[in-house]
Parts: sequence; C-alpha cells; structure tokens
Amino acid sequence: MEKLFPIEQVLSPEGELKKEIDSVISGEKAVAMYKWMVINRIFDRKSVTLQRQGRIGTYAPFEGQEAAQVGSALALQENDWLFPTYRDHAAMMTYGQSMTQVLLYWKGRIEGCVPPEDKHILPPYVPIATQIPHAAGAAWASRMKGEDAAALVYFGDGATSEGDFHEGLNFASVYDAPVVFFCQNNGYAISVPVTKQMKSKTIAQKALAYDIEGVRVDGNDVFAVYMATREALERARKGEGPTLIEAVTYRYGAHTTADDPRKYREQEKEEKLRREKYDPVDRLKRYLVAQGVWDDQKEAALIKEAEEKVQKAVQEMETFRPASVADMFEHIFAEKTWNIEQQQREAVSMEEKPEERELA
Amino acid sequence: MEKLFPIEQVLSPEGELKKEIDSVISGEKAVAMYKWMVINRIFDRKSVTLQRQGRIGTYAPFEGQEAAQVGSALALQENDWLFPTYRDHAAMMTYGQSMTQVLLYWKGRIEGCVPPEDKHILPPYVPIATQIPHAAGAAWASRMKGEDAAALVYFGDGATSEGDFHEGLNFASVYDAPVVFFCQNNGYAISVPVTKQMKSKTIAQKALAYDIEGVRVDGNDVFAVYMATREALERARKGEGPTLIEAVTYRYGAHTTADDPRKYREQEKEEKLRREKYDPVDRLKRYLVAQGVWDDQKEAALIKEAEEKVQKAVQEMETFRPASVADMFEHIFAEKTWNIEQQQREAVSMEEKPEERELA
Amino acid sequence: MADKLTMVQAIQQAMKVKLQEDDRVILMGEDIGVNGGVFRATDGLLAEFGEQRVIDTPLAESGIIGTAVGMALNGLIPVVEIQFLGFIYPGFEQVVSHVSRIRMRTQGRYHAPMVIRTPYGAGIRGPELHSESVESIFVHIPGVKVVVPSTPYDAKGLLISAIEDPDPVIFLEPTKMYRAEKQEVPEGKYTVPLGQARMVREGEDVTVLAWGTMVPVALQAARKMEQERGWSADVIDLRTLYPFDRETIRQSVEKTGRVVIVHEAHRTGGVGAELISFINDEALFYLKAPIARITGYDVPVPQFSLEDAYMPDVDRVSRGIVDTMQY
Amino acid sequence: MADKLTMVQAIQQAMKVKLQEDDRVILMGEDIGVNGGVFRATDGLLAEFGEQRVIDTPLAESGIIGTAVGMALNGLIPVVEIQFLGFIYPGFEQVVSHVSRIRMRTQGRYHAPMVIRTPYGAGIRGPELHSESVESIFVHIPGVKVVVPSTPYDAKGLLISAIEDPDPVIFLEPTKMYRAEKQEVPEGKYTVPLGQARMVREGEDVTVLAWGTMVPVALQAARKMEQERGWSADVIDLRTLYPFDRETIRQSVEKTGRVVIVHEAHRTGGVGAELISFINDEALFYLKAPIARITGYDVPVPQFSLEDAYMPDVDRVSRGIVDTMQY
Ligand SMILES: Cc1ncc(C[n+]2csc(CCOP(=O)(O)OP(=O)(O)O)c2C)c(N)n1
Ligand SMILES: Cc1ncc(C[n+]2csc(CCOP(=O)(O)OP(=O)(O)O)c2C)c(N)n1
Ligand SMILES: [Mg+2]
Ligand SMILES: [Mg+2]
Repeated sequence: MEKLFPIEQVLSPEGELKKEIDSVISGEKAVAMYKWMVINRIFDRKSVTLQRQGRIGTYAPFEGQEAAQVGSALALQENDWLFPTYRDHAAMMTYGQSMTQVLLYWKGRIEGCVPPEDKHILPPYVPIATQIPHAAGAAWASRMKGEDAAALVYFGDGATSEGDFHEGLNFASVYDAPVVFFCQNNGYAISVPVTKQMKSKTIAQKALAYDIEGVRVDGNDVFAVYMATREALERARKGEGPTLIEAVTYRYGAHTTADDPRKYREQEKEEKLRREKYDPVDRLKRYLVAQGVWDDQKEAALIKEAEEKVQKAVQEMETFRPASVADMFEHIFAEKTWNIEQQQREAVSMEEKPEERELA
Repeated sequence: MEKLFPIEQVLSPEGELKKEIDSVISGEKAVAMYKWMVINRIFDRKSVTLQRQGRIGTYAPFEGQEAAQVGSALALQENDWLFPTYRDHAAMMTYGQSMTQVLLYWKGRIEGCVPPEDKHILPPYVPIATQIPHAAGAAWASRMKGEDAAALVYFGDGATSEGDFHEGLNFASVYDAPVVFFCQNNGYAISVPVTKQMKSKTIAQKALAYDIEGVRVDGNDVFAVYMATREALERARKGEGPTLIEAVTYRYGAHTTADDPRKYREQEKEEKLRREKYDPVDRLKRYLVAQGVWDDQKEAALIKEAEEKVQKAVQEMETFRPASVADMFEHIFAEKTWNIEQQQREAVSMEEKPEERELA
Repeated sequence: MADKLTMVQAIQQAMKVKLQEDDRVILMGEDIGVNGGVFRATDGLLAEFGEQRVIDTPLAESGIIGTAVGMALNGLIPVVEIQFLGFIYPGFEQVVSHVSRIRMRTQGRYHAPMVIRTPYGAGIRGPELHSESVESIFVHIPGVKVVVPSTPYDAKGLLISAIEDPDPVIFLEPTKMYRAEKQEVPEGKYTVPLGQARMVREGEDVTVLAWGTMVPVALQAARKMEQERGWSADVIDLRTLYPFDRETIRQSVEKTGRVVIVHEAHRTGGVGAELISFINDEALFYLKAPIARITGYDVPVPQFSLEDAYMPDVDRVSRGIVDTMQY
Repeated sequence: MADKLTMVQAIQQAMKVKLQEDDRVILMGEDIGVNGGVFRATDGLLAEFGEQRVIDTPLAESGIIGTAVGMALNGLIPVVEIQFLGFIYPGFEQVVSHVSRIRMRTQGRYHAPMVIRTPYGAGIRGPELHSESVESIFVHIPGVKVVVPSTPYDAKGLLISAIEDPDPVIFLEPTKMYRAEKQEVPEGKYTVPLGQARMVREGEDVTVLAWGTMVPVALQAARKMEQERGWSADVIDLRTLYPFDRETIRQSVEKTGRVVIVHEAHRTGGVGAELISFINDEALFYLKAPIARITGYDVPVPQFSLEDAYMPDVDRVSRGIVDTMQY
C-alpha cells in the first residue's frame, strides 16, 4: 500500500524543486504562501503565550502544520466552503477568517465563530469527524444547484476511525459530491500514535473502499499540498467526484495547552529533529532565497508586519464588548420560545441585582 | 477492483467442481450441507406461510441465501461465537439454535432469543451493523483469555454503509481479533440496490482500508463459502487477523413479509432467472447426484423428515406457554429496582382484574 | 375540496405541497424513492419530482442527518426520513451536536431549517426497536422543536408548518395511526401552527393530557368515564411537545384541579414529568389530587407479544381517572 | 490508612483495586494508556497492569462501547472511559440498543456488566461540548444505572460498587470536582452502595436535592440561608440518579414541605422533573410551596465566557430557597 500511495513531494526538505511548478505556482504565489505561513506561525506562538498568561482559554496549536493548512486553503476559490477542526485556524485565517475572531473563539466567545459575510467558513468542529458529512452535503447541494462551489474539509488521523468519516466518504462517493477530504496525519490523536489508531499503513488507501481518488502528500511541503488540493478541487468541480488527501505532517507542540506531550513521546528529541530537518516554513524560505525573491530585509519586514497584525487582533479581542448574560438565550431559535424568554428574564434579573432580588 | 477481488467459485452453477475439495469437504460433509440447506428452505417457506396465516408476525425470509448461511455456519467450531442479523436464522439453526426458538422469536416472544446452553449464538440483531463491534470484542476477549474461539458475524450489503461497520473492522484489525466479517451481498438493502449504496464495485475491497484480508465468493456456492470461511477462521485463530468475506447472493423473496419487492425490481423475471440458473440448493444437488451419493428416494426421505421437524417446531411454538405480563419486568436488571417492582405490581394488578380495580 | 385521507396519505400530501411550492425542499432517506418509503409516506414523489428531489440514501443515519445538515447550510431544506425512531440513535450526535446548534454556534449566520420525520411508537406488532417513543430525549435538547400529530388533518398542517419553520423540527409520526382512520383533509396548502395544543373534548372535572397514539385512547377513556361516572374531562392533544402550549394546559388545570397524563414512553424521565413540573410551577395549589401518569413502563418496549400490556389502554387511563377523581 | 486524595485520584484508586482483585476487569478508552487519560484518571495503570488490561483504543466511541459489549458477553468486565460526556453521542446507539438490553434480550443468558465512566458537567472553562450534563437521557433509558459522585470518598466507593454491579452503570464524574478538594480516602477496597443518597446536612425547613458539582453549591447556599435567615435545610446528595433513593427523599419532603432541586442540566426534561413527579406521586400534599428548580437553562451549555452564568451558583440557589420559603 505504501507503494501504491507514495508520499508526493514537490519541494525537498532542502528547498529544491523536484517537479516543475511554473504552470501552477507563480513566484508571487510562492511568496504569498510563505507570508501566510509566517504570519500564522507568529499568531500561533502568540496564542500559546496568551493562554499561559490566562488571557485566553485552552488553545490548540498548529505549529508544524502550516504548510498543510496554508497550501490547501490557498487552493480554494472565492465561493467555496471550508470546514475546519479546532486545529485549523491557519487554514481559516488564510481563507479569510479574521485573527480577532479566532482569538475570541479561544477566549470562550461564541461571537468568534462567525465568519466574514462573503466567505463560507464554518466554526471549528469540536466533535471529531462530524464535519465530514456536512462537507459532503454542502458540496452536493452546490452541485444540485448547478453552482461550481466545492467543499474542503479538514480532519486528523484520529478522525478516520470514527463512523462519520466512513459515512461521509461513502455519501460523497455515491453522489460524486465536489468535496476534498483533507486529512492532516500529524501522527497522533492526542497521545495515541497512528500505529495504534489503525492497522493500515496509510490513510490515503482508505479511498479504495469508496472507489475515489486517494493521494498522499508531504504535508510539510506547501507546494505539494497546494498542487494536490488544487487538482482534487478541479476534479471535484468537473463532477469527477471526491478525493481523499493524506497530508503527512507533525505538530511540534502539545495537542492543546492542556496536554503534556512528554507523557507519550520523546518530545524534545522529536521536536528538534523535525524542526531541523522538515520544517515547512524553513523549507520554503530556502527555496525563495535560492530563487532570489526573498532576503533578510523582507523577512524582517514580514515579521514586523505579522507581529503588528497579531498585536492589533489581541487588542481587539481584549477590548471586545464583554459577554452579556442575555446573549446566551439568543439564536437558539429564530424566535424565542416561551420558556427561553422566561429563563432569559430570570437570568438577567439575577445578573442585575442578585442581592436585592434575593432579599426581596 | 473487480479484478483484484474476483468471485471465487468451487462448484459451478451446473454442479461441476472447479477446484479440488477432497482435502476439505468429504462426501459426508457435502451431504450434510445439502440436508441443512433443504431443511432451512422448508423452514423458511413454512414461516412465510405462517405469517400469511397470522400465526407469527412479520418475518424475514432468506430463501436464495441458504448456501451463504449454511456454508459459513458449518465452518464454525463448537466454542465459537455467532452474531446473526434478522435474516440469518438458517445460519443460527445450522449452528445449533432450535427451530422452535426461531419461530418463537418471530412470534414476538423474547424467549425465542435464548440460545442453547452450549452454544454462543446471539439473538438476531435488528439495528443494522451494531453487531459488528460486538463480534470484534467477543473475539478479542477470546484471544486475551488465550482461548481459541473465533467469532463469525453476519451482515448485509446495506450494513457496510453504517459507521459501526467501519469502527468494528478497524478495531478488529488493530487488535488482530479472531473474527470473520461475513457480508451477504444480496444486492439490496430493502429496496436500495447496492449500486446506490456505494460507489465501489465490490464490498471485499473495503478490506483494503484496514489492511486485512478481503475475499469475494459466490454466495450461492456452498463449497466456496465453506472453504473461504474455514480458511478465514483458521487465519483468525492463528492470530493472523480478521477477514472480510463478501458472499455474492440474492434473496428470492421480499425483504420481509411486510415488503413488496415488485415496487423496486422486476421481481418475477429476476426471481425466475436466479432460481433456474443459480439456485444454491439445486446446484449442490446436481453435484451430489452426479457423484452418485444422492437420489430421488433420499430426497423424498429428506423432505419428509424436514417437514416433520418443522411441523413439530410449529406445534411447540403454538403450544408454548402464553406470554405473561409479569415477564416484561424480568431481566431488566439482575435485581429489580423499586420502580420496576412497583410498575410490575401495577401491570399485574391491571391484568388480573382491571374492571374490579378500576371500579374499586 | 377535501378528500378522506389516512394520516400517512396526509403526510405524503404535505411533502408534495412543499416540493411543488419550494425548490429548496428535498427529501432524503432509506427506501423513500422507488419504494415510496416502508410506510409509503413518499409514494409517488420520486416519479413526480425526480431523483434530485427525492433521494434514496445509503443505510447510514449519521450520514443522512449529517449530509442533510450540510445541505441545509447551503440553502436547501431537507426533509429527512428516519425509517423508525429506534434507528435515529446512530445519528444522534448529529442531532444533538449540530442540527440543534448550528444557529446558535454561528449566531444566526447559518441555520438548519430541516425536518426529521420518523414513525414512532408501538402498536403495529413490529420487531424489536421498531416501537420506540423516546420523545423526551429530544424535548430535553435545546434547539429542536418536537411535534407529534394525532390526526390526518393535523399531520398535514403541522408537517407543512414544520417544513416552513426556520428551525429544525423532530416530527414524530405515530406509526399505529398511519392508517387507523380516514379524515377529511383539504387539498393543497394549509397549516396548523406549531406550539398550539388542540382541545379534543371539553369538560369540567379532570384534564387529560395526551399526544399521538394516546389521544384516541384518552378520548375513549374520557367518554367512558363520562358515561359510567358522569365525570367530564378536558382532553388535550398537545401536538407540539417543545415548546408546548402552556396557556391551554394552565387554564385547563386551573379549571379542573385534576390531571391525568397519558404517554406511551417510559414513565421515568418521560415528557409527563416535565408537564407535572410545569403544573407544579404554575398551578400547584389548584391541584385536588396528585397528577396521575399513565404511561409505558420503565422497561424496553417488549417484543410484540407483550406490546398491548406495555401500552396504556382505555382501562389503564380509566383507572387513572378514577384514582384521580376519587383521591 | 487513609490518604488525602482528590476525586480523580480516588477514581484511579478504585480502578486499581478492581484491576488487582479481578482479572476480568479491563479498561478501555481514548488516551487512557500511556497518557493516563486526559484528566489522569488512569495514570500509572498501564505501567502496572500492561497493555492487555489498560487499552488505548482508536478514536471511535461506538467502536469502544460496542467492542466492550462484545468483551462483556465473553466474560470480561470492561470499564470504559468516554473522554467527555459530550462525546458519548456517537456511541449512543450502542448504549441504548445494546448495553441496556443484552440481559433482557437474552433473558439473562448474557449480560453486560460494564461501566461507562465519563467526565461530565461544566466549570472548567472547556471548549464547546466539553461541559454537557445530559444525565436525564440515561435516566430515561431502561436497563442502565446512573451514578454521580460528589466527593473523593464517594467516588471511590461508588465506582467499586459500579464495577461490581452485575448491571451496566453510567458513571458520571463531575469534571469540576476532579481536583476541587482533597478528602481522606481509605486505602484498599470499600464500597458505597448504589441507590442510596447521602444526607449532607440536616435541617427542618426546606429540602435541597442536588448531585455532583451542585452539592457544594447547595450546601453553601443552605449555610448562607441558615446564617442570614435562620432557615435550616436538609441537603441531600442523590449520588445515584437511577434508581434514586426514594425513602430518603420522601422522608425529607414530608418533614420540610419545601423543596429546591438544583441541577446543572437544562431545566426542561432534566432529572429535576422526575423528582418533582416522584414527590407529586408520594408527598404532594405535604408541599407548602411549589418545588423550585434551580438549573442550567434550556440553551446549549454556552462557550466558557458565559459558563458561570449558565451554572446554578450560591446566589441562584439562595434565591430558590428564599422564593420557596417565602411563597
Ligand atoms: C467524538 C469525539 N471524541 C473525542 C474527542 C476528544 N478529542 C479531541 S481532539 C482528539 C484527538 C483528535 O486527533 P486527530 O483526529 O488526529 O486530530 P489532531 O488533534 O491530531 O489534529 C480527541 C480524542 C472529541 N473532540 N470528539
Ligand atoms: C440502524 C438501522 N437503520 C435502519 C434499519 C431498517 N432496516 C432494516 S433491514 C434494512 C436493510 C438492510 O439491508 P442489508 O444490510 O443489505 O441486509 P439484508 O436485509 O439485505 O439482509 C433496513 C434499512 C435498521 N434495522 N437499523
Ligand atoms: Mg492527529
Ligand atoms: Mg442486502
């Protein structure tokens, strides 16, 4: 199976091209990819710090997976659909979600779930694999309506064990729904290594169960990810059915800020190795520098710009209007039912003057 | 995929051997297979009649699938585990469940679910695919305990779409549980043809998703079924992991007695064709007659014996002690909780003298 | 013009009306296409509206409901059939974690205006798990409405309302009543509003609350008690279980001071408990006797040989009325 | 000897005791092995008992529960961890259709003596779906027992009882209390029986019923009311929600005539409703005021910025007591 599904690579860890890309990825595009990866990484590190400082809640970092997320999200068109998990905010931001929203989400604010008006970006999916049938359905609906929008759905290696993975892929295959199933195989579902998650050696091979395309790419190679996703989206739009992409990658850090990866892997050693040899950001940088389109000055400017952007988002998050108790009762239904209205009054009165009411 | 998973055949529709079987299937065994198929078929037809006469409830006939069920069940050892669906009473009876019990089940009696003391035969599973993880678990437990029992679990083509199919196969593959997943692909899930159930052309290929063995056999060829199941069980016991067997077959009749297959297929034409060309019982008979081990006299005797056996079971079913209201409250827990006890009293008192109590 | 229709025919009509009227409406489910559904609720609709609107799905309830959510996100209005309520469980996560929450989670940016229709309840001698009545589970889940018709007329009007409702509706169709009676049902479109109970019979002495299959049982018991004892009853068909019709219930309880609640579901944790709690909240001191619950028992719905003993019948409801009246 | 332990440590001890004592006991779940569970409830158990007894499973709740059922059929006693109650939903069908029914369906020939442990409830600033308290759903399902400890001592004793119980037990561990306090917990084996409530504080004027995280909240409110108003309360920790301890509740209600029920779960269809119905059945005319329900609201448990507003707190319970006392 590993032979049937070799790991496709376009850019070697050393930053050398192994394939022609000119027809697909312009120099400009490559620089844009790089910028997104760097901005996302800076965002991610800042978020981990914010969590440590108690300024946001538990946070799920993605550092190490930037190429997988940025490369795939950049392959989307304007009117497509993006279904992310709790770890895919790099993809979300690359596709158009604001940093402020992402931070609000991690601060426990439902308002952080709302995407910009002109983009179909669903909120982070917490219950594993449940987004997979949604993506199949949204994609299928586009096809029914004669639109050419496609859906891109993210999930992890662990998610492939859930029934919804299977049901979603089967539905999509039967209806040739224009959807791309994008699995970031980062080797772990929290502490459980992929070797305990499944007996199969690849995730891509699971496509065979549904007679759909299966592709395995180096998830730290942004070019390979971009090209595979783009091709898959094209096939999808042409009515040639869904694709399962396995992007082989690694998360450098903890599962979430509540997790301690030293419990289940040789964290320091592994992280060091990966950072030194396979880092997705450095890899692209080497290439860009070799191409003469990137230099230290540009790098410094980019970092400055990114930090400012992140800083601004943090500030927006922190000055966002406080959560109001009354809000908890909004948007449960289009119109409040009588008992929700009653409870809203109860909660608000409690909030307003608990002592007074209580003593009344 | 169809090339990777060809339909294995041992006995041609004309009753000719396509493979050597002597080392595996003795003449005696072949006759035993035939007897079981005939008895089961007579039972099945009688049950349909009983339902029409209102003597049992809705019934799920298996006629046409006898080779698949008998061939597989006969491959089991004494201490194995059998997990059937609502259509697998031929397998259940072949492995040791009594006809009376099966009839009681279809008469709406829970007592019909209980297997003989010395056999692990679970009650018919109604919620589709849910038995699959159970079989994986029971098999895995045997392996843990160092016993050599294996599990054989039945399900239909439709069941492969459920999440539990996927989760069960994945678990079994990860733990090398000694279980055989036996899918009777009879072409339909009620009215839905397998071509709408999945895009994949075979069910066997779904084994590739789990890196386990997948086998496709002619489900109307009792020898092929028996041999494939036996081999799979042997592999399982040796710790070589589970196998997915797809037995390609056809149900001649309705999904259940509540179903009208003319709504969704050319029932008469199809049935006639199948009966004439691919019948599993006739196929084996042709072979046995050609071998000189079977003749009209034996056939007549067998039919008489079978009819008597069925008749006796019907009588036992019809003279079985009537259902008692009090029983409804038994076996919910090992010991009744207070509210079940209270309700039992309530129900029994109602039953005993409703008028009196009511007017009291 | 009004035809005499069974409930299942009335339900078919409701879907037909909406399929004709609104392009966004699609039907999905197991065997609903060429087979017309195992109860024929979608009979003829595939032929009339084609495979793009009436879709036979693979056998996978989570897949069905989950895919429908995706379609709803993208502007369609899926009307999903789950073959029996007892088979919604594999799709339960999609209902609880998504169908009911999409609007809240996206602050109204997306919503899931879908209907999940499913036959429910015992009484047709079905096999195991074909007779569940776990409506209280859905009543407990914030974000879905729960509707149970008890007549053909209501079934059509309520289903049209449910399809038009901007929020997801769990629409429970009492299997036993699919063909139990025929009733005049207007052709074409009309609605019965969600959230309003129906006063089936008016009386003075006792309030009987019921829904679905239990409505005719409650009604018969009320008639019997009136004949035999001269006690008259308000018989109220709740029709919507969430949000239920508080005014109708409260007024009746204030009038009668005696209440019998009838449901098929297991007693413990059934919707009856919530109704008792509502009455506790709003009308406790009107009560002249404890509220009686005449319900299914706290055991799995038994195999069909004991089905009749499980389900409340006229005798059991009558006993409940007697106990309440003579308390 | 008794050590001071947190609840999560006490729970770990209970499993350890049973793993040592009974070969048939095995643990299964996501991340319970080398990681020791996301809350460390199984910390160290893999090292001590090995991979055959402490099993890291694939990420699939239906697979976990379903496989565990198969193991239980074949003589083992699986103690399953579901990572959070909000993730039991994909395995819900296995719970409702099998775990709870195997004994009934086989008339006792097979049974499923398993425990499903899961962190439950809000209060730890978790992400969405990490704070569910849908215990009433399980209370409604015939065939499973439902247990909720509120102290380290009880957690250990109840969990040992649950593992030894011949019937399946849903064991809900209030996440917020995992490390909230330490308590002396005897080493080795002891049990706290299922089905018995604990009288946390005795009084005369009002009965406060609570479980899990709400027990200390109820207790504080009771103390506060006693101090401020001089009203004394029975505070009862139910501990087992099915079957609950009818005698203790009934006696207390008959004594006080005033009841406040406190739970985290959504109000409509919560266990509070069943308790009100029980009191209606057995002690209605002892009531001097409507029973107050101080509960979570009928909205999905909100993102954590509003978690505190969702959960009943001392002020809300106090208000409930005031309203009930001053009715
Ligand atoms: C249905 C469900 N079960 C369990 C969890 C708890 N959980 C959250 S993330 C996670 C691991 C997911 O692993 P993977 O799919 O590989 O994604 P990754 O976190 O590596 O990106 C688990 C078990 C959950 N969120 N949903
Ligand atoms: C979870 C669930 N969903 C739906 C049903 C209703 N149902 C009963 S049998 C059946 C078709 C099963 O088809 P297949 O698996 O091919 O088995 P066959 O009946 O052909 O033997 C359906 C949909 C069910 N029993 N369980
Ligand atoms: Mg992962
Ligand atoms: Mg079939």
